[in-house]
Amino acid sequence: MFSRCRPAASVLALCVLLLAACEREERAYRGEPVGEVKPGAIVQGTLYAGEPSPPPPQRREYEGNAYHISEGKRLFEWFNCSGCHAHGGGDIGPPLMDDTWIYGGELENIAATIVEGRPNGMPSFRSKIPDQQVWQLAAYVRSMQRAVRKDVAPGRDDHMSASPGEQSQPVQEAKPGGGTPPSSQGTGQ
Amino acid sequence: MRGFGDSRRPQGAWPPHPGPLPGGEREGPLTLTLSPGGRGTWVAALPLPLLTACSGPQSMLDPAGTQAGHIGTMWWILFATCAAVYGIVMLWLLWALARRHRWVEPRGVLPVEEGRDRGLTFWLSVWVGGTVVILCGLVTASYAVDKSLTHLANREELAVEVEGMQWWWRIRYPDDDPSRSIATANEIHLPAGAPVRLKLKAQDVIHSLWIPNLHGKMDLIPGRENELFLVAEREGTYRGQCAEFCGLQHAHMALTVVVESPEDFNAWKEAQLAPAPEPASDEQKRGKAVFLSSACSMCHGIRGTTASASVAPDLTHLASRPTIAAGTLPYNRGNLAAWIADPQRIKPGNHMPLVGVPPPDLQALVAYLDSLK
Amino acid sequence: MSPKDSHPSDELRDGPGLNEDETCRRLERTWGTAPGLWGWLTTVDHKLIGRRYIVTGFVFFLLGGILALLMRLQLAQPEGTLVGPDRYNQIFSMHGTTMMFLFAVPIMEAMAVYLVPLMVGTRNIAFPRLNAFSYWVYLAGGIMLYVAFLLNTGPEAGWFSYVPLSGPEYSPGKRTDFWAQMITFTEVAALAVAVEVIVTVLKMRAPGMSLNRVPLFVWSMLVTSFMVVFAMPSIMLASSFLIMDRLIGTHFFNPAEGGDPLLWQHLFWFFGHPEVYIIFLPALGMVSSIVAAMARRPVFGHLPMVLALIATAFLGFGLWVHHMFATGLPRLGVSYFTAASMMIAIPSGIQIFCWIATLWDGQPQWRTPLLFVVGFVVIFVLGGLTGVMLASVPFDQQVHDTYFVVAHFHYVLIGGAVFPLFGAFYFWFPKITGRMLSERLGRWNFGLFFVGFNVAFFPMHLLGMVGMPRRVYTYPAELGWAGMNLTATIGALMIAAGVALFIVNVLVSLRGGRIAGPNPWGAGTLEWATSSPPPSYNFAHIPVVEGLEPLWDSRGRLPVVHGLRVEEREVLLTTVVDAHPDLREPSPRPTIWPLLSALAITVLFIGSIFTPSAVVWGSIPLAVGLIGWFWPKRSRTPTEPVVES
Amino acid sequence: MERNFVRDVSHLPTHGHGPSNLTWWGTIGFILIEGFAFVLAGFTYLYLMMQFQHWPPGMPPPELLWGTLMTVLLVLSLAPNVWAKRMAEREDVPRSRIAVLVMLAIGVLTLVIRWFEFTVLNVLWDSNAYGSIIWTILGLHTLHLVTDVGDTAVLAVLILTKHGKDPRRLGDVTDNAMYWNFVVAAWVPIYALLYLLPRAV
Repeated sequence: MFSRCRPAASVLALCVLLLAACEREERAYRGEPVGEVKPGAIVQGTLYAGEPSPPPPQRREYEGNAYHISEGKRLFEWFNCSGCHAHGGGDIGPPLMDDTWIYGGELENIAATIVEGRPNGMPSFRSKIPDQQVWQLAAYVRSMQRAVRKDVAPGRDDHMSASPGEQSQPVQEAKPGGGTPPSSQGTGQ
Repeated sequence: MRGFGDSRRPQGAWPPHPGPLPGGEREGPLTLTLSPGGRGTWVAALPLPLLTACSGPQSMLDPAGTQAGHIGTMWWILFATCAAVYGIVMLWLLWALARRHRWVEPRGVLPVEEGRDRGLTFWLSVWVGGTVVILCGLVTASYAVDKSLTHLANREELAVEVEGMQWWWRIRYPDDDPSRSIATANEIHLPAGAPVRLKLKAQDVIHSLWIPNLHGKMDLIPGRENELFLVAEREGTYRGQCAEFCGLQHAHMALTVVVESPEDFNAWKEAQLAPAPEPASDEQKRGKAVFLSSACSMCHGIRGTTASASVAPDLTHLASRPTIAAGTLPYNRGNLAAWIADPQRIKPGNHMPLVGVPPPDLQALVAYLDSLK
Repeated sequence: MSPKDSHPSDELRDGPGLNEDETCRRLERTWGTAPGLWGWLTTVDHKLIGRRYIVTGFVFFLLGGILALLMRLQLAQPEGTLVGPDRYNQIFSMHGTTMMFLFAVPIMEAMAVYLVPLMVGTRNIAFPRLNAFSYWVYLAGGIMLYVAFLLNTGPEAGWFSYVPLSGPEYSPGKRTDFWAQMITFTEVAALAVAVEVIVTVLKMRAPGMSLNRVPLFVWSMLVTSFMVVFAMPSIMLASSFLIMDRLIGTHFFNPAEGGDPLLWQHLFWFFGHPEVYIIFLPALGMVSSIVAAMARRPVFGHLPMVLALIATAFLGFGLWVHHMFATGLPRLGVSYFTAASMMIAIPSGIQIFCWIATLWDGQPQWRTPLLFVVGFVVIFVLGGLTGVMLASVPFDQQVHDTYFVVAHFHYVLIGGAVFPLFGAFYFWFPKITGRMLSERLGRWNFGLFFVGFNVAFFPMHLLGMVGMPRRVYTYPAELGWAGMNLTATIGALMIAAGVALFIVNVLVSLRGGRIAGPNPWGAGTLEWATSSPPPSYNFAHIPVVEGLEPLWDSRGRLPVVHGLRVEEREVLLTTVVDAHPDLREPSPRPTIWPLLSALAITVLFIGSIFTPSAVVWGSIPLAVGLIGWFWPKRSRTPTEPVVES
Repeated sequence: MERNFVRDVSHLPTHGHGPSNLTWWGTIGFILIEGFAFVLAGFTYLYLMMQFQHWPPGMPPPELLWGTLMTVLLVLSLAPNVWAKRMAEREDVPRSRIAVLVMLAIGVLTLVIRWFEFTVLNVLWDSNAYGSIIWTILGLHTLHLVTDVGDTAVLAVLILTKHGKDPRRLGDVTDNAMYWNFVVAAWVPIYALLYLLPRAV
């Protein structure tokens, strides 16, 4: 049985979603670089931090925007990320769909991982991938682990044995800091 | 700085930095002229008055191939028939309105006279009969022309693979010997008089290849392979364009078709087979290094170098092509630099990102790319 | 059970036994809509809903027109910079979507909602509550689409939304989902009206109006409604497939998993081509009405006209592939569609012949409606002939998806549907409002529209042949298209001026137009037998029909039946073919439930864009709404129970 | 305009059965619409079938048990359904009440069987186009079952209370019976398409 306020709450949620529409639908194909990807400490996310700091602007700009995430999805194939991460399922590289993050699961962590590279195989793409595309890729990776809103997450793609699409999965928060290096991980070995 | 000075608009200082370039997204492409003569003459055609607009680099009324010729004939048949029918209807309408009518008092009603209506019924059956005869004629003509389009299909001499991408054309000349196949982009060279089969594919969305001077259009559909069979007869440079709406930059998805003598065609083909020339000057060498170490090589390939990506146009002989960005700009160094500096202003939404190459590197990069004849 | 066939003497009925003023007063009390907002929200009067439908449809016409102007301004010069590609794509998608789904079909059905019950001589449309529901759903769908558009979530893949471009991978975000749900809204509305019109025409005609005496406009709406019934399921299915592909990961259009992008095109055009006739056939009916009244004689060849309508409807379902000539389908199969597409010129030719013959034999009255009819013939015949050209596969391969096609279908749709519609506005405005539109402004309106239209669209034929594809947001200067594009833009501005003049005319005439009287044109069909505007009960007594043009046949002394109750809403049902009186059927009273159900279904549809579970929880309020709607209520006088349908 | 009374219609009845009712025509209208949607869905099924080399592609066809049971039940339900219609036309209120309750029970039973049917399709809607179309067709038919069961339930409440005295409720029973006939008629070709055809090719 559905509780009585469920529909009402859903209607309210719909209104909020409608207002989020502008942000979600913008096609910022020439977005001014909102923030350089800096080498920095691995942010472990608000769960670990004592005081939640305000999220950096690119979180909203990229994680809340369907176009950026879909561009990230395209680039994920173009740059052959699947070669190691196998559509996010993990192969040579660690899986990206689960909730375990070795180097932090926040957008900035993932962006830093792409730019800096990580030990045990993840190359550095510094100067190889322009900033905007790094953010797009990172936002897409976030959508793979279902950390972005459902209404911006991509649907299924037009390929073989496609996964049902990131938006069909329930939204969940990242649990950062798995701590297991990929070399000793069971998955994908 | 070849081709730089002949821009119609003031170009601003070279290198185009700092600050936004003139032109750009809000003002359209930077420059649309090209070096006089030679490549890409179609672009140089001046805006033509209405009556002479029928001939042109992208006009079905100016056929340069067998198929387009047949379709042109079909058009004139249709035009003549329909114009005659239209004339008859309009004359009759005029007569019906302007003739002396039966008198009727205000708000009165005319009685239907059996005899007059019987007369009209006779003419109605004549009218229907005439329509049927004309339509049968047109259906037959259309069918005959349609058959003639594939008349020489079994005498194929050349196969070209055309793949539509968002928003450019990948062109391949396959060969049994893989080392002799050619990959290029946004230009098709065809030997005049040779029956050619274009194999049409698409990876992303539906596109449609339309080179009106040579043939009608045919869609490129993901998951399918279509064919267009054509014989180009008249040497010249023609323009083709995507005709199926394919997203943000559907408007800037053109290609150049060069119909040339078989000798010229073979010469072009041999030239295309060669790997990219080694950079000669220091600047070019630096440009090559920039290319290989920057974002360019993530998408573009240049044969003979370590750049082997293939999601964007192959640049091995970039400088031999008449246009850049799928017909958006005529090829010249100035346009190339402007394009690399900020592709999203010239062709907003296309897949080439704003890389942000520093100005000195940009100049070297352009120098290198311009050497890829 | 004792059927309440005998009527107690205290029941009041219309007829010789009851004073005429008293009849009208009581009928008004029974059928009238309560004043104020509540009355406005609950009314089930087909005239009020029809008027509302017409005005809403016209507002969408204006919105679509503004979008068209934006496109024309952008294209007025090469490398225009008024809007960028993203905005332009949304604008042209919205223009097509608005004009097809929110203007053309609804306004044609709206005219039917208003006119058909009057023309067949009954008191209300069949299923008046469904009618109210249909309007609210349509309004909700239209508002949703425009709100989405203003929130940068307008459709971006064209009104045809070809996959894969509109699919999950290439149309990120919710833009296409809103488009697909808008389809659902408008289709639900259109299907509801279609059923109402069919049942009204088949069962509620005045006694004596056997099928061979049905006016041509009613025939055209009957045929159109049947086309709606068979065409719309196709697009509903297609848009459901699309939204499922996008939201729950089905693979209908994914070639890698056995789907096919061409499946979309088949389903879309199986709807999309009949859609053209759904828009165009009602216009033919309007032309017939106007021609008969203006030529002062019945339309020549009533039977061939009806057969032509039916033939057009049948053929209309057999041509969809001519939108797909360039997709590489097998050549031989495609040739069949060439023949079928050309054959549709035969019924169209018959109709054109019959109208011109009527004018030739009659005595044309040069009033504004006739001007629009003449404009219609001049423009539409040209559009029809380019349509014959497009049926030829080789020629179509050249001009398909170019401005030639843009010119063609604007000649067909504006010439074939909008010109008759404007003629119909001038023709029936006095019936709807009681006042005449100004003839002088009408001539200017026509002149600007006619000239502007040709200036705007004629050059596009040539533009297409010299290479300009459709749906481009800009074009290079070097191809020589600038002059013709500028001409087209000037023409578009003239059309806008013409339409603006029409609005001025309406506003001025609403206040100060000449009082029309019941039958200002001296026309012969039943809607002119009652006052202008008609009373809430349409006719004090249901007329009896003895010919095609009852008012002309009866010469001022209209035969009527009597014996319907005046204290209860009651309509007369007749047999399908001969229209013999059959039943006295109660007709529903005003109610809020259709509005509530429409709101519930709106929540369900919009909710399902964001979460599939909305289909489940959204169906609960909908079920409540429907149960409330259909729950039987006791009538005010308990002698006869009332069913609310 | 002057009027001329030519006929009195006050003796006409105020309700009828079948085609003289407006509701009957409305139901027919919606049956036409939905029936055509089924036809098009069927064509889609065949169209997609032509895209595949094997059908079903690499998985066994849906298991026969529940689908066959559904077919048998639906076909057998025609008997009480026709009986319900007759009783309503005879204006036999007590028997009509029983008939409506029987039809409601059958309707609920079909929903239970349908639940099990979904569990033995051997494919998911997002596996491939084959899965998509059979889930959609089955879902479309389930939608009709649910609608009809809901409709029958409301009708049962009406006919068992004081509203049942109204002859118009009996007209509703007739129309409801007609709609159930349609639901059954739609199922038989669907069964052939979903269960038998994959085994035949």
